Amino acid sequence: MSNNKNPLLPHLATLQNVIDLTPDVRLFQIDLNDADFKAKFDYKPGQFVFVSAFGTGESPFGLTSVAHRKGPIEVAVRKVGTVTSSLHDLEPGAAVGVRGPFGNFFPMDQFKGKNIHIIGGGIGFAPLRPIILTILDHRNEYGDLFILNGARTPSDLVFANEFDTWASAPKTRLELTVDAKDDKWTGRVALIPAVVKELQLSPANSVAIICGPPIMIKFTLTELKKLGFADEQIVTTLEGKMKCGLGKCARCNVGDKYVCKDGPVFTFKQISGLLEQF
Amino acid sequence: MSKFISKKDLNSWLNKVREGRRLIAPTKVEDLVLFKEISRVEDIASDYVNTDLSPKEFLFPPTEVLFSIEKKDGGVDLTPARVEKETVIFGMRPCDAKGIIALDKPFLEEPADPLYKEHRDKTILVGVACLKACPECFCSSMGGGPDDPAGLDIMLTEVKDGYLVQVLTEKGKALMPDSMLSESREAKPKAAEVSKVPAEGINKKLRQNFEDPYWGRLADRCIHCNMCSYVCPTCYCFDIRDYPNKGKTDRVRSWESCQSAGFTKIAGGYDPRANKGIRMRQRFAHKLLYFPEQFGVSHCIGCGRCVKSCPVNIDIREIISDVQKLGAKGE
Amino acid sequence: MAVEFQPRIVGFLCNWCSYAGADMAGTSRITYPTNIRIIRVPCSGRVDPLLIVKSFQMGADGVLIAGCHPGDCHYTEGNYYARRRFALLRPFLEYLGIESGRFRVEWVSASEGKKWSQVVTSFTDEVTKLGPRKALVPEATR
Amino acid sequence: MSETEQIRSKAKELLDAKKVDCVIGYERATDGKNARPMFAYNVKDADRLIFDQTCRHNLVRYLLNRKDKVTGIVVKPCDSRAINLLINEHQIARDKVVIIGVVCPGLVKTDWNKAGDKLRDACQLCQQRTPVVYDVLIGEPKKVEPPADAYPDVTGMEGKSVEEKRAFWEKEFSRCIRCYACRQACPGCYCSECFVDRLDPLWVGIRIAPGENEMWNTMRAFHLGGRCVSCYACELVCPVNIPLSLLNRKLEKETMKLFKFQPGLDPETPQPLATFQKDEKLGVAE
Repeated sequence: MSNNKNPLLPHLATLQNVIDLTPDVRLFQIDLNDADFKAKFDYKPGQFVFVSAFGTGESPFGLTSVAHRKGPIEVAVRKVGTVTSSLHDLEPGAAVGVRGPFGNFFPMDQFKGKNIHIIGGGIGFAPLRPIILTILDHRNEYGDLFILNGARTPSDLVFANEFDTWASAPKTRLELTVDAKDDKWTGRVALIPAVVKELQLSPANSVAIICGPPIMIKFTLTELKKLGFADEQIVTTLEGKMKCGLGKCARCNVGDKYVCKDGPVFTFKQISGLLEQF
Repeated sequence: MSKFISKKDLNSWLNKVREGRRLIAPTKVEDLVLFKEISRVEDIASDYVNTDLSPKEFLFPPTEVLFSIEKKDGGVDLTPARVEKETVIFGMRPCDAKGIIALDKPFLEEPADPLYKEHRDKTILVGVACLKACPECFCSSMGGGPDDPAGLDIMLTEVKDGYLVQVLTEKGKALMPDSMLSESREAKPKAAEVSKVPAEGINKKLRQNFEDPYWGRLADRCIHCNMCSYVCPTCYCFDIRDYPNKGKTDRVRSWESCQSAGFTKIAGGYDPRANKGIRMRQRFAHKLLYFPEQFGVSHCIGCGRCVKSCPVNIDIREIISDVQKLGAKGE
Repeated sequence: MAVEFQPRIVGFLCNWCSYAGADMAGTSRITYPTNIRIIRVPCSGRVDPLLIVKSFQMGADGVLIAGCHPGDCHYTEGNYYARRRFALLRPFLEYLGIESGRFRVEWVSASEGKKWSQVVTSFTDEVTKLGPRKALVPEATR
Repeated sequence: MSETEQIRSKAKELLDAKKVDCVIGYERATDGKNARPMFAYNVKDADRLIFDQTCRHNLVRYLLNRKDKVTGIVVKPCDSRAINLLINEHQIARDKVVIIGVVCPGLVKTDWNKAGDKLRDACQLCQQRTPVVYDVLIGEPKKVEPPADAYPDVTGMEGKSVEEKRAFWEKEFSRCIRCYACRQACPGCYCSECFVDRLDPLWVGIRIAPGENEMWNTMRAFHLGGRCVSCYACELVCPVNIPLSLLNRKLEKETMKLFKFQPGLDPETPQPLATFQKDEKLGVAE
């Protein structure tokens, strides 16, 4: 049933696999049922989809996979509300709905040749993973890759199973930090802004991409500014309550811009120019 | 020379139109005048200036099933909802037609909302010009007028024992062919005298005074119910959830208002518009700034319903003139 | 032969007394009508009026609440609050057009299996006499 | 000196002496006939304060947003009972409120752009023309003889058959558009998350339809059982004129019958549903 006509009608898909990333975050690998829609389904890092848990509703989730790897669509879902809880109850093989892809995307071509700093907090790290995968798959087109992944506790660090591949990749540095350690943790225990300050990240020919809880973005932003990062060098992806994803239902507006259509990716130059603070 | 139809012919026309269609018209409910489905033409109210609620609910209902979800042999089947019957909305005022033009913008702009489109295609709008204005309406300041037929399929203007008729669209002609109408030399009566509001360039002034403490002070009074958005003919915010319905599941869309707490709360609990003043500003910024700049037409049509029903008299006319005066400080 | 009306009854039973009483009825082979769907709650004081009104709204023909006799409450005062709450709720439901015969509160201790069966039997008869309750089936559209 | 002048001078005095952060009162609405709430932050604002028989809002609700500031407030007798309710429920502190009580002349039936002169039915039945709590009283205390039956409308409703009651409420609730103005106007409705907004458990749901409307209206009223001070704020704001006081006052009548308690008379007595007597006979499971 092609439904390019009906923007609110989801495309049917099947839950191929469910991987537990943390006690309350699950990675859902989704396979679109409709063959030609699946073939046409192209998306870029930073874009998002609405995933339907039939019987409860639908919610927007940042895509955490990359299209060029031709695998299933991947979204990381933290169990926090009714739709996410219903999704967490699903077993592989269950039917779900997908709408999208929506929104703009990280300007990967503008990142080319630059040193990339990825700073993600908690589940906020998930929409940044596609940038890492794109860089690792086209390693020589980009400068140094610095990845800072923070979380409340060690077991809350997402994509832990990929840390080794990232850390051993060429010109790539992986730093992890937690707010509170458990008995097995030997790494860094500090808030993300403090780590950014401690590591004295250099703004030269660099871009910093932040995503996480608003409080973390706020303080990381000040640290990056102190290190000399200009507003247009700092990029983030905003979160908003959304219902359509098409820039029409006026639900996710920040001032006169829509997070779902003019975003979710914004540079901080754009954000400070917005009529309404986020 | 204009067309004319007598009251008697109009009533028999309405009875004929009612067969196989839904006839919606203003009728007295308690001491309100509401648009309701009419079973007897005599129930149609005539001594009203405008209805308490707008006809929006017949194109964008308070609650509607978008599609139903049926789990069948391992898979899932989605059946979009359809609009079966044609509807005739009779007795609308020109401002409500302007409201529907504004409502068309978000819903019919590509990619269009097919359910709204079906409602719209299957609805015939029959308006009656205003010979008397409400004390709180100001349509002529917002791009409309008491006798402006824009958006209507048929426009009636009451004269002695009948109506002057303007058939404006094919849909109107199909329902009211010229053969039914007689000629009349009756002069068109003077349209109602509508109060003015200084809405010119309000979007620029609003942009300049976005951070003014005016909004915080205004929000003191507001109790943040959903009434202004629900009585407004052009507000279109909605919420979507699934509901079990006899074995199947319905995806339901219902009205929602930007004034209720939690309207913009996101997962994890952060709410960018938890502050009452910011929520208040959002309503009037969307009405007078964002929507006009995105869709090129005013989102407030000056019907005055929010002015009339607001429990604490948050009056958009007063706000427009206040914000215009605020402009002095800006650039 | 018209299908004889079988009322759907929802029962909220306090875990320490009435639920045990119903168990007692079962173990001593005392039968009672199966129209009642039993929901176990920690205490009759836990029964939120929302639960009762929601049951009626979703089509229940009768709602029964059973708890410990005043003074026996495992939590000392749960049934005292419940007694006041339902004393106020009953006339209110009647005022809204839900016959008071459809809403009953009983104190049934863990040893009163017999009384439990009588309560359910008499309540089922009473609700059967009152007939099906025309619940407001949630219409999708107005 | 008229009530308006007395209120203005009292407000100016309080504002001048910086005793209050602001005075909440009434000013003329934009239809030139009715009153609307107003916040006077300085002496100049205080000149817009008025008081007449169209001052229908219960302003006590606004105190809930100003718990940390000292606020002056104009209250009618029914509103003043709401202050006792909120103090009893530890929502506001008595020392944070300077109460300008007004002996009430009774309110007139008003509507947008219309201010009649016929006393509202509620005010004809009113048994309390003098505020129950105040720091300053405007007007002479007035004693009112309680009418024989203080609840004629409720008694009338009780007399109806089950089918008639069922049909009546079904018709009334089906008009509800769930704008929640009744909740937002009520001084007793201040839950951080209302049961109607809960998604888990889904008590009501977002559908604006008869079934959900009945659930909403029934439970909103019951949550005020033994608490509602009969200020009629909910009924006054309903855009589709649902007779909400007919619901609330049934609970008020039952509360008086069962527990001999009228909400809002003093801030100490615990509300009926928040307390109990061990051996009281209430006709439940007897």
